[in-house]
Amino acid sequence: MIQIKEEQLSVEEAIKYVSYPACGGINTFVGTVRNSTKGRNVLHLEFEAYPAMAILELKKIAERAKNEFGAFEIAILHRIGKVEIGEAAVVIAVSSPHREASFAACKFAIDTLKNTVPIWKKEIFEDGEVWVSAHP
Amino acid sequence: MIQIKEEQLSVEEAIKYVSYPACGGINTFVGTVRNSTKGRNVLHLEFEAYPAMAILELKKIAERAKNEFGAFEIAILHRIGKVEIGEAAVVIAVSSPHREASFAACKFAIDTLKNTVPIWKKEIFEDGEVWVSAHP
Amino acid sequence: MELKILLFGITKDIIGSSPHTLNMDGNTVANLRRMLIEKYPKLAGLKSILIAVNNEYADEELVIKEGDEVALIPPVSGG
Amino acid sequence: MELKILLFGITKDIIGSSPHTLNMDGNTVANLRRMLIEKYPKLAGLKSILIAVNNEYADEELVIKEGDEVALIPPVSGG
Repeated sequence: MIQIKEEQLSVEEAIKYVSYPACGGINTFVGTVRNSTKGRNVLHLEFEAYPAMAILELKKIAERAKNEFGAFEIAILHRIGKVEIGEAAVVIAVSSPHREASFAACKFAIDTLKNTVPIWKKEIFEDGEVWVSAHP
Repeated sequence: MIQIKEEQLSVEEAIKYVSYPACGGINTFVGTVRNSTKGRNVLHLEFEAYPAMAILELKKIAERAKNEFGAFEIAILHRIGKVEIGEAAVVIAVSSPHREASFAACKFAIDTLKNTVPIWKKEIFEDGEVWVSAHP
Repeated sequence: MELKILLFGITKDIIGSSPHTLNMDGNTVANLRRMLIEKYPKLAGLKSILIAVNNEYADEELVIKEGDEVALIPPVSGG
Repeated sequence: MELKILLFGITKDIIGSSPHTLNMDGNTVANLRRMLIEKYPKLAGLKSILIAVNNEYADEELVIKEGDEVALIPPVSGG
């Protein structure tokens, strides 16, 4: 299950999707919006995606999670638009017969997502806004 | 939050408990009951605990997860009694300001739980039952 | 010393109902372990057997006192 | 060749609205990159800038053809 959407993300839904009677472990990562960055108060975030390409890159991650990291099933959900403090920006759930693979595949998925998937985060402060990681 | 209980476990509840505005990552592990072990069909599991000591050992894990692995908050829920195929036997949720710590602390918690916490699992088959890991 | 021992999992199957009452010779955890294995040889077939005193895993040299909560801990398998 | 380029995040702030239409000299990704940085020097200040052609990250040597979907990809920051 790969989704990019404006609505709130459901961990339960992701876990349900990856649950199979043959799987004994499900690892989940939820990336939430923090209230500060480098000591500055963040009001909220805004995420923009290049949807068609982002979906393709997410599918590549899902395939590699299964083929190289032993994931049995994987769900990756990413929020776009305005996301409030504390809300989930990303949810990843990975099932596997044994737990080690679920941890490794989930870690691979979030690390790779942050490097390759065309989604951009803007931090909104009281006195301005910044596209995260844009500048050296 | 440390709980050992007969009722179904809620991942949402665990995640909610560890969520803080200062935390950007929550890693969760759900251990579910598999339908087979070494090729034999499992009907269901039964978990028994030495409750007072199990709670103490779980508290030690929670402390180490915070002090040694950078967890900001941690929830560990373990089911006892009869647990059906596909249901969660254990739920661990760990929050941290940055995601690496949440993965490491969650992995430490489940690995250590399986080694030190006095809880026992009995697999019920069609033609018998076995206390898991009791014999070499 | 008369000791009440809490049994769990397979040790309950081997020894009987919990708590199990036992008249102990000597007073260390090592003494208790030796007595139990003599009386219930099947315990020796387990992958491991630890003894907890007052909710903590105990060393072999620990001296058990009247009123301590003593439990046999067969290999754990939670999670 | 007239090219329509999709812009996202900070590249939209620097260049303007998306898609951005551009008359391209040459036909490789490298040509396009050079043109854009000459015209919009602020792009050179970004940590990185990749070019995607038809939803795939493109090498510098790739030849862009009429009708290809071309996008500027500033440093991603999802998750």
